[in-house]
Amino acid sequence: MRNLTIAMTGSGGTGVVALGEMLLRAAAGAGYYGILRKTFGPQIRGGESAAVVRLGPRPLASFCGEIDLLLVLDWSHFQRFADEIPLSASTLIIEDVAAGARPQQLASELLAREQGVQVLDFSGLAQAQGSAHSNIALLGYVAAWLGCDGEPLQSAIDHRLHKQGAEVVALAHSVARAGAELLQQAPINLQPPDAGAAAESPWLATGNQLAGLGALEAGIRFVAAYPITPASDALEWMAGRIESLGGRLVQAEDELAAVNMAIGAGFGGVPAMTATSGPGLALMSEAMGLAVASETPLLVLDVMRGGPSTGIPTKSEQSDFNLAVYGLHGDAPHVVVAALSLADCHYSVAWATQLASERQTLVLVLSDQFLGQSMQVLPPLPSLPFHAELSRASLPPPAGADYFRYLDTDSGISPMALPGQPGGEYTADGLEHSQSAVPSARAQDHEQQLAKRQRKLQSLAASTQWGEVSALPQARILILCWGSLFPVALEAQQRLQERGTPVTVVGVRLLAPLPLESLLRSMQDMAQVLLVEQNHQAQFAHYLQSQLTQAQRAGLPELTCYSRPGPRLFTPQEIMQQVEGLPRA
Amino acid sequence: MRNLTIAMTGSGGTGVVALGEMLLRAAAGAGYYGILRKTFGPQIRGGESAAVVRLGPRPLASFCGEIDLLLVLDWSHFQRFADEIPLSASTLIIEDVAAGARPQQLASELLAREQGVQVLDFSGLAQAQGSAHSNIALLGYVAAWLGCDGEPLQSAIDHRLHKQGAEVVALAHSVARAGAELLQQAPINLQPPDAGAAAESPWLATGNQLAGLGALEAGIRFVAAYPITPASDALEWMAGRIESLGGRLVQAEDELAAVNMAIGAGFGGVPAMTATSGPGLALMSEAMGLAVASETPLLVLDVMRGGPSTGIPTKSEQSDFNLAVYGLHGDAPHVVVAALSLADCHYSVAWATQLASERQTLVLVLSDQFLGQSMQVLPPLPSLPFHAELSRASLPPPAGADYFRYLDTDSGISPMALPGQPGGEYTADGLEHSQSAVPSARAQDHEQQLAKRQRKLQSLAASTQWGEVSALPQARILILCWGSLFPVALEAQQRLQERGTPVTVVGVRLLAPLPLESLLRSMQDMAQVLLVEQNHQAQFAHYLQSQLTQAQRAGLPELTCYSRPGPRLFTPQEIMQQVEGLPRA
Amino acid sequence: MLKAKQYKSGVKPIWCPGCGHYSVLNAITKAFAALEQSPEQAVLVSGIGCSSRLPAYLNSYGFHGVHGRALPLATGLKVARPDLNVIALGGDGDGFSIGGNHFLHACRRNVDLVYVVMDNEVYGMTKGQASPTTPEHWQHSKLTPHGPEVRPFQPCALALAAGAGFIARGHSGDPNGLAQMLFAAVKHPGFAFVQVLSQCVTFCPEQVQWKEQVHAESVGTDNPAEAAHFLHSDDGFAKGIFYCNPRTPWPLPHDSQATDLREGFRL
Amino acid sequence: MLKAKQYKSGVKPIWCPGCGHYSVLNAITKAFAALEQSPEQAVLVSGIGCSSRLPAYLNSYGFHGVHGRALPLATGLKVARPDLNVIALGGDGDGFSIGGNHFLHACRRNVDLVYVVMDNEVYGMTKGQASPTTPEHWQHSKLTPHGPEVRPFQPCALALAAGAGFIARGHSGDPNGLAQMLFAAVKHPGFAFVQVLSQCVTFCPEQVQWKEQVHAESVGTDNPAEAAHFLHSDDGFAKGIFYCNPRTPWPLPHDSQATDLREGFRL
Ligand SMILES: Cc1ncc(C[n+]2csc(CCOP(=O)(O)OP(=O)(O)O)c2C)c(N)n1
Ligand SMILES: Cc1ncc(C[n+]2csc(CCOP(=O)(O)OP(=O)(O)O)c2C)c(N)n1
Ligand code: SF4
Ligand code: SF4
Ligand SMILES: [Mg+2]
Ligand SMILES: [Mg+2]
Repeated sequence: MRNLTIAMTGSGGTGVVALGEMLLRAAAGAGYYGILRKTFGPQIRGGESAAVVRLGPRPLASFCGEIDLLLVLDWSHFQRFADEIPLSASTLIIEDVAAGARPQQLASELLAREQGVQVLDFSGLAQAQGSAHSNIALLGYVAAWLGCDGEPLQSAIDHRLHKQGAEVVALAHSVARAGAELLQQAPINLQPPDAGAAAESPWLATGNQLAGLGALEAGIRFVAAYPITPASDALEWMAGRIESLGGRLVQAEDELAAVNMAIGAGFGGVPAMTATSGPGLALMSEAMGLAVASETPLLVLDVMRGGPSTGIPTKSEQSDFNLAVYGLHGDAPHVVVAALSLADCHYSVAWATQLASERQTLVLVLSDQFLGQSMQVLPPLPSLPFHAELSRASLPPPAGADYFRYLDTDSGISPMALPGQPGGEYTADGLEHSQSAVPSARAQDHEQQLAKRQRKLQSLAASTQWGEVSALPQARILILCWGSLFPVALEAQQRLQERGTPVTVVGVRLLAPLPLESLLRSMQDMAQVLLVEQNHQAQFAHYLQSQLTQAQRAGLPELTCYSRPGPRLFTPQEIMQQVEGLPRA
Repeated sequence: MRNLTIAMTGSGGTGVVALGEMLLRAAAGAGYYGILRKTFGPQIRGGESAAVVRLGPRPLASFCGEIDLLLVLDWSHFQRFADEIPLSASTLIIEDVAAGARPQQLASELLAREQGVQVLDFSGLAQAQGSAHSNIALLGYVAAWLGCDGEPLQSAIDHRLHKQGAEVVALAHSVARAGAELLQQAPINLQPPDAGAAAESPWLATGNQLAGLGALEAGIRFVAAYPITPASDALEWMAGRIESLGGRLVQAEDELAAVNMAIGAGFGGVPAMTATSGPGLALMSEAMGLAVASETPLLVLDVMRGGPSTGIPTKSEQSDFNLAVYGLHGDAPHVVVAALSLADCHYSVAWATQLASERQTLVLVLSDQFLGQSMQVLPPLPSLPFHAELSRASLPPPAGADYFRYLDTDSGISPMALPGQPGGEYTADGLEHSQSAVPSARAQDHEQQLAKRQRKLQSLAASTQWGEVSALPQARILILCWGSLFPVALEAQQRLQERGTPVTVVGVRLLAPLPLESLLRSMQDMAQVLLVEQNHQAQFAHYLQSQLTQAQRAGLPELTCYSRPGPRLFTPQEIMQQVEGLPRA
Repeated sequence: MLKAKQYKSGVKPIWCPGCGHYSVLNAITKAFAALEQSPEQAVLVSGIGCSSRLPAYLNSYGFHGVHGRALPLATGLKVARPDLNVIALGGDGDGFSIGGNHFLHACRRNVDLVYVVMDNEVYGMTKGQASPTTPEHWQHSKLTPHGPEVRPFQPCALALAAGAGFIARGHSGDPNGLAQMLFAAVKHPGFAFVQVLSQCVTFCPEQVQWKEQVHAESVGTDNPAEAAHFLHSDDGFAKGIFYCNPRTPWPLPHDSQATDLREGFRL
Repeated sequence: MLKAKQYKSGVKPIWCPGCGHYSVLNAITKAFAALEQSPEQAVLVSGIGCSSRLPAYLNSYGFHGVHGRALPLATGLKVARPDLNVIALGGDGDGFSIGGNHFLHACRRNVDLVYVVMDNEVYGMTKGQASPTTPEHWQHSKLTPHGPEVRPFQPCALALAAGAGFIARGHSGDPNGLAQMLFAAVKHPGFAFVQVLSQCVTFCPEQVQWKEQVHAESVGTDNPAEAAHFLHSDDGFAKGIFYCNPRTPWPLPHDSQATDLREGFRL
């Protein structure tokens, strides 16, 4: 059950990110599970970059705080990643001879460490074959150590380089082989992680891709969006596929256009979405209110990054919670869902796609840069039972002259006619309206429609999809989290159990309407509840408190909140530390 | 101490709104205080309209639920105002002969009522003089009853009609006189309200105008905005005056431009603002985050209307609270202030103007259609000690090469250089940055700047301007409200006291950061706290709860929340009813 | 086959008596009758403004969206549902002020839509502020007491520079002519822009004079340079189809085989 | 008097080696030297994009705003602080896609600003998506695998139709010529638009060919119809000041006596 984390740093052109990707793929081919994170400086090209790969015998959905092995192709700018690649005394460091001067602050520390620094001539190996790619030599070397330098490594290289032609590929193979051979002379003083029996044909995917998959599989056939980091690659993945399903993706002139286009398509009965990040989401606020008021299905995926304003575009944070839950004008109830892992991007987005159609309203899905852009080896995902069209089709057809688009039904859901359907003609409206869709400023109509729009979401709070519970029988401590912290909390749970502290972990998928009963149930027998989230203001924690009555709150165990912003990823260790620091834990 | 409420209805062209305005002005000239509300249908011209005037011997800042006198020039569409003009058995009705058929639903009820319906020939009176303006005849009639048909009425007519030339004015005078004379033959079976000794030279103003006054007096010298109901008239008032102060107003192409223009001016050191309503505020969300992150002073006035989406543009509601407090992406602390009365539009906006400059951030002021567009007779407002430039000037000047724009000071406020100042050159940025304003993605810089931006607002929670407290010694019930419900709650307080139920009323002016200590202090000795607000989701009530720790909450009296949406105005009566319905009250 | 009147919904317009928008409504119903349009296959999409209230007065489907966004709403609908006849409409404020960017990009993108702007050179709905087409020295708004002091927008010239393939101007005083123009616009493949001079009698009573000022022009051309020349010397009162140069509407069809969405994830 | 280099801030640009934006930076410093610009009196205002990072590299005041809003930010600043030399700048995505509406209205409003668009026909910062000026069949973005299939924007023609009084095009391969153009743009009273062809070597390496394609033109005219004619037959690679027709910049001065703000409230 040994996992291991390998970090790679270099500056632009040294190809550490390519190294990370090929390494993960090769390892996966040899039965490893794993996860890869890439991190860049602000430069588009030529700047610093790093990759972190974690490998082990079971699916890995998070990173831990430890770096076991650091591979250095270039030391310059290493300090920029100091926060993200925390070295410890036991980190083994392997550097290329050409890596340049070690960073000042590190130099003395490095000499005094338990594990030394191993200097090897990867660039020389590459050069000897006429290649400038020391990263490939290093790849071969590490792959050999992992035992995946045969077919798995070859096909990882092929996959990455085949577009550059047979010669490039052949050269890479031979440079990699040279690297692999080096292992015999210069063994790595560290036991490789355990390889497992990976699934029949494991998948390699990013959360953004899986979000795209969830959307398309659940029936999204129209996408309009404006590029923004870190949402663009979800869009790019869909762009290459949606037309084969008979759908269309439009690159809009801005986010205002994108979201309104999606609303237009949704009105036409075609399940539609947009994807964006914080600044774009802010721009969509007005139109999201239109989807709510006009009761038009709309799916919005927000891949969160550091805020406020332009903030830290390439790093992860959970700080758009407030905007997502509260950021519309007027009383505008809508649904907010958070993806709980890379794989859950698939599930959450597919569910959300169905919900938008079924409830005829705005459904927002929160993902983040970590989920969206990390790449994971995972067992093939099951097909899901979520379908936007099906749920739409189950609505009663309009009944001719008596058709009331905004009929005040018990469920709050009214029959929605689609253009082309004779007898259903109506004008959707963001103005307050009567049941028959005629604009109205009357108190009675306003109150009726407000109540109806709220009511149609309430039953959702009881849906079984509300969240994930990982319960341990003796647990008296609950770790409550949402979104991408869930896998981190799960790992903390496992480690705590190893230390004899059983905790239960709940990851909330449905943020609004809040599944209060389920949450109260999960809290009721606990001595302590620890809320963790990745933002500065403890946004979810405040929201949770806002939803509790005085009586409910009085009946609860003590709530402790541990919240801090990005860009540093959350680690299981810091959650464990919080658990261990709880008053009576 | 008798107040009296007079409602007037007609359809377009009958001039009820003009009637209301002239009546209020004439009454003010005779020593009355009063308040006027106008209400329209969706038509721009020719539709239904109504005006409600309340008069009495003391300043009146709210309406009550009772209509004492209904003046009808035209019955058609009366039903559209049924919610807003609730007739009771004791309402006296006076109608013009030409008012047309009484509404079906009302007809039988009207006949069976205590007070009859008095039918008079105002149109005939006007026609006899060759005028089509029955409203002027009615004006003279009512003015005579109020005892203001002499000079006060004449100057009210002059004020309204002088632009139309001497002939029109003269005719109006004589039609009004004929109306006044009618009173002798047809007295009004109702005692007029008491007139008081109004202030030396009372003011007649709308809340929007007073907001404009507060802004300009506190130093706003740049306005950029896009027209929207019900904010436009605040802008129009300023447009006619700002240039005489050396400032400028720009009508922007949209709200995105407007808010960014204001940020540009604020960066230049010129106190700047924009004004809008819900849909426009939603569009400003992204740029408001820029003001927060770049620490640029920005004042945004939101005159709230019914939501969500286009909603009910001409009616009042307090439903933009969530958007105002939470509607930015990322962790984006800012200030939110709510005006507590028409007069307080002056105070709150002036204070907010200073705060924006002093704290170098976004300050949002919430007003609403009721405050903004009602017109009140009030004692002249004092000059206020709030000045945007002064507070800006008190900052230390930049210190040459060592100048750090975003210096992490104790107060959280950093010295802000202005373009033109040598040695202060820096680039303001919405990207996260170091103290020296260089973009940075480092955790350390992010945490430092997030904390600093939060810290610089915290001390505000203790400011004496946080709210208004109207305490009664024996009160064991607290009515807690914000914004335009404060005057209504004050009237409820007065009436409850008359009935032997003393209550204390707190109106919260500073919504964010929430003045929690002051609020807890005001709640501590109470048996019951009633929160009232005008929206569907009880937005403020949830927010308050979100800000309380478990311990604070446990120590509090029971909180009951009474929240309902517009468009109906809140009345003292309904608040009283809630108070009387409280569990142990 | 329906008569023009049968395309009305029965909802009473909120417009002021004499407002030009009534004629536009009539012209649309006439064009629909001529097109033998089935009501359920047409969708009228608008923003916010007096003009933007129009969809509710028709018997078709409609979407009364938010201010300035009629075109993206219509674009999304048409791309997703190419079987529908989608007509976007609104006012000069909606289309050229807050909606200006979408106007440019819709002209360029060339989706098969008709876009009707009822240009009254003013914001009617919000009580008479200047719009982008308001004359430079019009001083009747308190918001701009000296007038906008900015040159009015040239919607047709801009549409041409932005790439629109059909550009026309009508007048509400001539609903029959306008109906014919709308007929042609609907038939035109790709984006068709129709500016309609539609008076606001309440805030710009001087616009009743327009009926004396408009003059029909038969300048229809498919040459952009000619059209540009004409539109740059235009007095703003020419009536007619100025430019008509059809190209294949967007989105273009692509051959694409069925894909296994999950394929690429397998090692 | 400062030398060109002395206008740099010392912050190291994040740009890729070979990016055209370096030359634009140099051209600005050269123009500043020629203008004897005091650094504290100039403000560079930008949106978001590789190009929009430029202000931080200069020794002047700067504002790196949000995506697409450089022009309103600059407009507010200039109207409030007419004493400053305000230069707005950014990329083709920032200026013509999300910022398109502000571009139109800035041309029309004619505030005394310079607006420099570093046009590389791509979104550099977000890794190579199509922008409004991207060629119709450029298929190098995964977001538009068949290419945008939409005709590229004509920024100069649009600026003219929108009412800009100064319209020029430069090339990053000619920083001296560009510096002269910028000098003239700053001197021009009112809004001055300068499109700069500035290659993105990373996502459009083909743009290094631009240096062979550009050709200087001396078409400077103050006649809009002539300019329109030229710009409608332009191949996109002409270099020069195409149109220069100064008019009084906005806001116009008005006589206004001091007012008692409180006056109107008294009965
Ligand atoms: C986001 C937003 N901003 C402003 C408004 C206010 N508003 C409503 S209609 C309108 C202008 C309408 O003018 P136009 O489009 O010319 O239509 P007209 O009324 O003249 O027919 C404005 C500014 C709004 N509803 N939403
Ligand atoms: C509201 C918003 N939407 C999208 C983005 C993402 N974004 C950043 S820069 C950019 C495009 C930049 O392209 P361009 O202006 O041409 O500049 P270049 O990088 O090519 O110099 C985009 C789409 C953003 N930052 N904000
Ligand atoms: S205000 Fe003008 S545009 Fe609006 S309905 Fe009246 S006349 Fe028509
Ligand atoms: S990505 Fe392109 S535009 Fe951006 S810095 Fe690199 S070369 Fe320049
Ligand atoms: Mg208009
Ligand atoms: Mg670009």
